[in-house]
Amino acid sequence: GASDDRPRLIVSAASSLTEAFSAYGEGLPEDVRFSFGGSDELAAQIRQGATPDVFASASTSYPEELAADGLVGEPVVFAANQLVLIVAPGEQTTTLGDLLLRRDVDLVIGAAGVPVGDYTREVIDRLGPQTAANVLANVRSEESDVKGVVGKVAQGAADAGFVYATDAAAAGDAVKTIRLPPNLEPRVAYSAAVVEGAVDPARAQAFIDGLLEGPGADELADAGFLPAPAAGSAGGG
Amino acid sequence: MLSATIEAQLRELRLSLDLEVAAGSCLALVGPSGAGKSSVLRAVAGLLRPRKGRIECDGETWLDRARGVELPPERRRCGYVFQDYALFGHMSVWRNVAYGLGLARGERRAAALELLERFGIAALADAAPATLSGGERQRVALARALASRPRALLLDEPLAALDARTRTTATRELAHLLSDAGVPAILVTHDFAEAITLADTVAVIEAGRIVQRGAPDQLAARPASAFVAEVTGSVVLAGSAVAAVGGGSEIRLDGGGLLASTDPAPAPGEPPPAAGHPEGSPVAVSVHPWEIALEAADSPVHGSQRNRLPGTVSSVATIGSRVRVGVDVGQPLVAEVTHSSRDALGLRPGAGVVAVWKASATRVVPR
Amino acid sequence: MLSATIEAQLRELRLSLDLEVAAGSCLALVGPSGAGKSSVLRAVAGLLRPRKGRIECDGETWLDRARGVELPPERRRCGYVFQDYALFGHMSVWRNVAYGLGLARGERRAAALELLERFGIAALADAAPATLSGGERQRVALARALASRPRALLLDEPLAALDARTRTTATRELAHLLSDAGVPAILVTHDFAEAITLADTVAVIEAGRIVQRGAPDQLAARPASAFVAEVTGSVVLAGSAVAAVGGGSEIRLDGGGLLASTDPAPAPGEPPPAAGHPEGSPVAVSVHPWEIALEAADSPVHGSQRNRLPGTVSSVATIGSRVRVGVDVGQPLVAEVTHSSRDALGLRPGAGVVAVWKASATRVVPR
Amino acid sequence: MAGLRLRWFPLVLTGALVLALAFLTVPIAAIFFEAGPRQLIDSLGNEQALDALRLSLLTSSIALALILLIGTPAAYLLATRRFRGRNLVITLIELPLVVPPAVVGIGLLAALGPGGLLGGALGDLGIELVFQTAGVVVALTFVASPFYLRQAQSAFEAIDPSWLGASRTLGASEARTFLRVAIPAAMGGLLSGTALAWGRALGEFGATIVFAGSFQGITQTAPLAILELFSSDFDAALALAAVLVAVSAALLATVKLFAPRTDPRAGETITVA
Amino acid sequence: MAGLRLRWFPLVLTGALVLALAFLTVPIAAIFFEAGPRQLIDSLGNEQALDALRLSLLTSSIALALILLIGTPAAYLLATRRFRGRNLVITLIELPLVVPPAVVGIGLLAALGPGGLLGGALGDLGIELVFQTAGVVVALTFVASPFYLRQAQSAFEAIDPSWLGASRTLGASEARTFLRVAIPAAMGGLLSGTALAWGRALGEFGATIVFAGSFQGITQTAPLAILELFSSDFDAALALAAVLVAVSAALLATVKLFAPRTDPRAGETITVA
Ligand SMILES: Nc1ncnc2c1ncn2[C@@H]1O[C@H](COP(=O)(O)OP(=O)(O)OP(=O)(O)O)[C@@H](O)[C@H]1O
Ligand SMILES: Nc1ncnc2c1ncn2[C@@H]1O[C@H](COP(=O)(O)OP(=O)(O)OP(=O)(O)O)[C@@H](O)[C@H]1O
Ligand SMILES: [Mg+2]
Ligand SMILES: [Mg+2]
Repeated sequence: GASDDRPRLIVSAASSLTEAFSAYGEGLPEDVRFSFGGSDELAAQIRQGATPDVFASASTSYPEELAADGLVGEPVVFAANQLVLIVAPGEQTTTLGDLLLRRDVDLVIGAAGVPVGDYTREVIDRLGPQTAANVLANVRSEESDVKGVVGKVAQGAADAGFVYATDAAAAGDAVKTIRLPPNLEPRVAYSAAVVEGAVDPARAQAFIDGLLEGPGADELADAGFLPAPAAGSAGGG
Repeated sequence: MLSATIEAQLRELRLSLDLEVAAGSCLALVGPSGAGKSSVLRAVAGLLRPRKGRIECDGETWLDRARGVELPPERRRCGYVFQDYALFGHMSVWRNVAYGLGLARGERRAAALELLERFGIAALADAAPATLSGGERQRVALARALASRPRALLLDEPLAALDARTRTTATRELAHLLSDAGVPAILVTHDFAEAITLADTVAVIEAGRIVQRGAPDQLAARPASAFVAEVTGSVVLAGSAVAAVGGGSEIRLDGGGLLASTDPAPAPGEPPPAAGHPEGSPVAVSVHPWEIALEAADSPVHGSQRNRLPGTVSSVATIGSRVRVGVDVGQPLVAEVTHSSRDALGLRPGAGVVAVWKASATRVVPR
Repeated sequence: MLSATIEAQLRELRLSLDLEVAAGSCLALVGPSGAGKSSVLRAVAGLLRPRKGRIECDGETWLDRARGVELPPERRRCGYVFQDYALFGHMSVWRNVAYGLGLARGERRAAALELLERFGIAALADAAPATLSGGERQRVALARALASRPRALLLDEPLAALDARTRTTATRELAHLLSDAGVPAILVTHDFAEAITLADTVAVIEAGRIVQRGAPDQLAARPASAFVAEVTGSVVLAGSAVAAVGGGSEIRLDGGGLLASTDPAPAPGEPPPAAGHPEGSPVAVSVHPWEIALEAADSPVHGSQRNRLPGTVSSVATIGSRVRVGVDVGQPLVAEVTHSSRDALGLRPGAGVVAVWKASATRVVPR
Repeated sequence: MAGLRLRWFPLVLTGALVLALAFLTVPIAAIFFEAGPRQLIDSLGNEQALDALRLSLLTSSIALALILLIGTPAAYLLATRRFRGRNLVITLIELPLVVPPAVVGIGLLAALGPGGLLGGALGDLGIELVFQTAGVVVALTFVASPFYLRQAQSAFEAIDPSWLGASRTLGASEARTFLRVAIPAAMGGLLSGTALAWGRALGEFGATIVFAGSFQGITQTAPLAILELFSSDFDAALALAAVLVAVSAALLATVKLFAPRTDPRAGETITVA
Repeated sequence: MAGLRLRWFPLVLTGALVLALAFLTVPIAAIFFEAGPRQLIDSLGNEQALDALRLSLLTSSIALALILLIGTPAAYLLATRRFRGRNLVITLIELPLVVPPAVVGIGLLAALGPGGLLGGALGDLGIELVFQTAGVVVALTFVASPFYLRQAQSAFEAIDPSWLGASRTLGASEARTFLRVAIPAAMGGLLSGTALAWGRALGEFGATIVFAGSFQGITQTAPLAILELFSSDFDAALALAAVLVAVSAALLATVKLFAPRTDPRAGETITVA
């Protein structure tokens, strides 16, 4: 909405959180402003001196690195997600195995360093060296965030791509989702932290608390996020 | 022999004329700015496509819109000298001249130099056009136009860009050149004196039409319109004419004054008589400045000079052997007198004089 | 009274001159292209900053580089007519004229219309400059320059952009205007005839310097250089001079032929004698075309006409009462003769003639 | 035969133009084709799209105002004065035209960011740009100004110098000459520079995202919103793109209408050469 | 007093120029300042950066070749012929200048992508663009060509028409006139258009990422690599940005050197008005 007199809260959040956070923000008394982007990009902005109030990442590594450098406070893991394969709605092949074995599949993944790209590489590594090489040979583009991957597939430019389950759901009919078998699935954990220099750290902390329990948690669940695994034990690429 | 019939619509201007120039002779097109002079040249050269028309040169048809014939400019090969010379600024002088030569690489420079030699500017062969003076540029443009042995010469105000000093020499050289070239030539100018010097025939063109053509003397002696009279340097006065009793006509000048002419008043028909002009049809009177004598304001009437207009001297200019005196007689007028009459009459601006000339030197033309 | 001493370096050209014009009189600057004529006007108007100099008008100092005085153009208020008139294309005619009027909104149009009325172009008040003819534009430019009651008038070739037909009328009008204005005026032109008609004094400027100044008659009678002679319309021939036995000089022409003059040969000193030129110092000989008579090739020597050069007629042009005949005597030359001698001699291109004139009509000038 | 020899060159020219035109218009047409009127109208209900459009119009207008205010006199100086180093200045002003927008963003961070060269000084003055609407304005101004400066300079250079001289001798100071003669006379070029700069500002993406981030309602301009909507709501993205193109095109077209006719060869249709 | 009254306007002009210049150069200078010589040299050892630079040079060269080949005759036609709809054509050609690059990418996908308007036809011909180096070339050509077309058209328009007429009457066909007179005479403008277009192509990001994707060695051009390195290795990004700016600047400067002097007022230093 347009600017108003409510206190303002600025949140940098991973692209995959767009729908859930937007809905959460609507219901809050503050005037919440979001910047959605690749977690790596948002982290780099903070390194460059940007001071949003909250940083929410699709991995736990960026907040931890920033915390180590004193740029953000103690990170809190607040949600988990699943990685899935999406294909264009017209695609005939609908099982993971068939798709990954085909040679003529145009595959799009996230770039290395971007959380979704790192998770994707984790999955591919678990396929064994032979298949992994095959799959990597099919990669046509390494996108700088999840939106790029979804967009390419939804547009029919690519045949398939690895994204989060929540993004696949948000894209609706534009893509078809193929779930990964549990043994391949990476542990996708989201963590958030209050940024040093936040205008009102208490309000920022309250926003993060709401993600763990309350309206934020509800919106996350509605969007298909899984509850956070036991605090502190989350890893990630 | 070049003959052309051209009809074209140039924005507001309707160009419609025909002309004929024999090989070795030169036709001058004289007329005011915007009359369509350059357009005629462009049509002949093939740079402008007339709506209708026929152009023939030496028996070859260049254009015949009715039959769908239209040779492109490169196959007409007119030697065209543009008003600003249009030398290619990115080429040296010799390359400009060699541009139209269809020779092998090795021979081009030699051929170009030979031509430049003829024009006395071989030393400038490697200069850039931008560094040349106006007169030098004109010579390069002529050399270039002649290089490819043109079938006709088209010269668009070739002397206009020169300063008065260079112009005299250049005019003389151009006259030589035209008589040597032996091809039909059309010269555009808005200076009648230039036309006299260079051309055999002058065509006066006004608003896209030729209003009179003939030898320069003819035009000066018998202008067909006020415009032609003015172009040839005559004094032109506006008035209205009625037939005189003993033949000839009487003209009442617009600013006052009565003149007599041996010319008849314009035939009652065109322009329509009486009606709007109860006192006669509107005409212009033209007289050569050198036909006009000046007398002291109080001198008695004498001799055969029937036209006498009193007036005030507005300017006195001595040009060589002649003195040009501007006189305001209601309308402005110029008389050309001798040094001795200037001194005898004590002509100074403000002096009162009477301008005097013969009825037989008075031309009546429509206006 | 306007007086100026100007020294400026304009790229390659070094401008260095001084001039003085009384109120109500007009100084003509005549000279070839690039001589620095426009630059003088611009320096006076304040549009160009001379390296050194002093400009005063009516006792007010406009420029004094030594004392650090420099009035900006807007406080000098010269009425400047630019060569191409420089009418503001985005304003109507009346707004152009009103531009210099420091009046309140409501009065501007009325004041501009009044001025336009004086120039007979009130009907054009709302026209865009681009739609005007050359002559109309010139009048608007004059009206605009006069609108702000200028302290001096600067006219840069005000007639050059006009076609020959309009020019005659415009020249006459301009002459009137200059005498009415009552302020010092400087007129730039490269046409000597124009200078004669409009100016009291002519200064011939060449390569940034004034080479001669004086009344037009003086310049024509006693040119200080070959260039001035050529500008005034004289025939100029190149040769080298030695002192003659009985006074005066003898000139050997470059193309062959010997002439006599009552003028002395240039003083031995400048240019340095003998050395490079054992046969005399290089000079130019000038003679007015109307001093040259033509005789049949075989006519006997007679009378006092000591200079006789045989040659071939190259062109014959009848201009009004005179006939201009081009003759090739090794160098080109023009004689002005009467209709009757043309007919008597049967002058045609190619005919052999002898050009004849007096030693006393022969000027010797350095070249 | 002759007919054949004569016709191939005009055909080559026409072919080239048709090819160029098709190549440049089909992708833009495709956007409208795919967007469809329904989505266009729907997208006007999407709050994010509306916010972005509003912000784009606001920031680009401010940027344009700054550019006109500073750029016009700067361009006039470049056009009318000759000084040592003038060519260097012109090259420096043109340089941003060829610098990748993302690099511009990095440069702006390095110069004006909190850790940048001037960041400290700006911070002391209480000026914050990064992540602020003001930062968007800075980014837009940076990428758009060279477009205006170039056009304005050549428009001023095209003025007959004697017009300026005439104005001075008629009693106008240099400032009045600038306002009353130079600007109106150069209006066509100034307007077309304005349109180009505005269009460029409306389309700016890379510098903005790097320097100002992408905060809805604060720094998320229309191009940023398009890229964000691209995956989640492709139809909305397409519609927003179509609206943006239409606005840009309208700007260009309006300016073409207002610009005075200066084409010297207008109306000539029958020249052969 | 008088001195004061006279001096404020030049001061305003100078102030505006200094402000504009500082604003436009400081961010670019900051990149070099921050990058430092060490990182610059290191970055030349970074394989991803080198690949990206190589690909950028290759694709931009091909795009430029296409632009020159098609654009030159197209611009000549626009400059020398008057026809109905000419103004529309010119506006359509200028339009891509103001369309956001990401939108261009969407448009290219919608037009030439596998599911796009012409995608089927291209597929039948075996032409694949998306994710291919060829697609990068298409994107670069699209965004860069308007820059060249604009400049080329005005360069051709500036040629005195009588030069072209003179060439024809001297026996040259229209094609020869184009090659021997029009192109050399317009060389200055053509070169400057080339430099601008090349610079724009080197900096292109949005259309490339959307239409062709980003894959090292195939579609990842330098600007794409910069944005990717931006988050992972800021120093490398900075260094690559610096190299890219240097290359663009060198292009501009080279062209300035080669371009013939056509400034009619060059060397005039003493005009007051
Ligand atoms: N190719 C063209 N198409 C349409 N109109 C044209 C063309 N060329 C010239 N005109 C118009 O035709 C008219 C005559 O122009 P032209 O150049 O022939 O005049 P001119 O007699 O040579 O004048 P000037 O003495 O000024 O050179 C002008 O109004 C001009 O604008
Ligand atoms: N402001 C200036 N700075 C430097 N050089 C100049 C300036 N103005 C003119 N010049 C140069 O000074 C010389 C004289 O120019 P000027 O315009 O005064 O000549 P002119 O006598 O008026 O010639 P024309 O008859 O062609 O108008 C030319 O070489 C010109 O290039
Ligand atoms: Mg003409
Ligand atoms: Mg001049």
